[in-house]
Amino acid sequence: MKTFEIVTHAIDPQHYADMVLRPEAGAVTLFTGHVREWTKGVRTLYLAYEAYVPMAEKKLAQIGAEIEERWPGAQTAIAHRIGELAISDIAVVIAVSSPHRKAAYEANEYAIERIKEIVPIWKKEIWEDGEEWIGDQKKKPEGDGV
Amino acid sequence: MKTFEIVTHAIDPQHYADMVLRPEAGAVTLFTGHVREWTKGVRTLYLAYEAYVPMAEKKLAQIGAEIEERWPGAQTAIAHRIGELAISDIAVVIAVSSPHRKAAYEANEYAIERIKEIVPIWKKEIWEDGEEWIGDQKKKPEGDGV
Amino acid sequence: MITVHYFAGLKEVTGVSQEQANLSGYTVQQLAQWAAEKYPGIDAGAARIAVNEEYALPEDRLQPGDVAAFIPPVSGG
Amino acid sequence: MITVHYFAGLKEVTGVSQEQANLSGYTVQQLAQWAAEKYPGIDAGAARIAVNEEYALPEDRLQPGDVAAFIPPVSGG
Repeated sequence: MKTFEIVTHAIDPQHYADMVLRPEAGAVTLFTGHVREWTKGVRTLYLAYEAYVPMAEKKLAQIGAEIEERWPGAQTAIAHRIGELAISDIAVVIAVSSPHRKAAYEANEYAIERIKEIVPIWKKEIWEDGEEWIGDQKKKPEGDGV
Repeated sequence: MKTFEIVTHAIDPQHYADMVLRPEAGAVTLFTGHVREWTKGVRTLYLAYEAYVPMAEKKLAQIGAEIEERWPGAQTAIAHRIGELAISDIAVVIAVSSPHRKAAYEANEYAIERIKEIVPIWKKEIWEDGEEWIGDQKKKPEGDGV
Repeated sequence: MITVHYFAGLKEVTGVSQEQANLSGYTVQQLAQWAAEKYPGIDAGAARIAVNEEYALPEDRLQPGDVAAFIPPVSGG
Repeated sequence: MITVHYFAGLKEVTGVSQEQANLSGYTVQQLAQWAAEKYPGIDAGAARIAVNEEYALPEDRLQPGDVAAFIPPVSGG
């Protein structure tokens, strides 16, 4: 598997944690974003994700390079799943290892923020009474996304 | 297994992530603290951890309760391993789930800070030329722990 | 010829996920205008345009064989 | 009788991980003084004292059957 990838199958988060582990790493942070059943009182049945796959993988790798530059010694692995996802399925996994914990937390949170800014992946929410492509999460009220 | 526990065997972090997952959780953060080979130019051969087990488990549970109070909706599971640990072994795992990601990151970092303050666990570092019980990490220069 | 990709909501408006068009020499801005005329329903202004899998500037010019893509506001994660 | 636990570096100084002592009625502060006299090498001042698995105050008083523990500065994680 690749360090930065778009996948169409269920994500095994431990695999990405293992990829970034090395003897000089004292801390590993692993973030998983899951399909949430309720958003603002509306019940989601499932989600469908689409990506511009080759560009998305390049942008994920770019985020990894940005992290290595900002937090020297930090190493990153990221995967995002596309296709139809059920409640609690993992949509995205971010693993960051670092000698010290502070960088591992900060860099991990940076990665998810950047994914929501620059990586060409789109989410469609399917509810009981309709569906909608979600976009421009930056314009939404704070706390709406995961 | 328990949600807050001291263990003497290898830690499977995924187990703790699974314990905190539920339909309303959009984000899960998983922190693992690993035995690091080099600290300030000194090579660690292995570590030995000791705990006051019943009190340590109570204090881990207390941290979980503090998190639930500070970040409503956040759920936590924590395990710390004791005994002899080799380089890269997991010493501690912290899993936090939350509807939204910000709380999951913040609460997870809070948990490791609190562990280093109040949980009766002690680390002995064994080097090529000696060994020492480590204590009072708060007094150390920043960046020394994981 | 230029390959043009459409994604997510844009794809549902255009009805195609990709097409070939004779747009060599167009700037990225002209590509956006071309699409807005061809597909009146699309909000080309809200989308960014990528050329060869990298975000492009309005004044960048398309070369034969380039792959362009309309990137509506992203919502991964 | 009171059970007293010693951990980590303190245990290496005392040579015992736990012992029974007739300390009922002592305050936590008096317990610390008792240990400092019995084991001159221990830095009882750097340790916190727990009673029945909860951090105790210097003025808390030991009851028969209580379990006390010297908690040197912790270093988990």
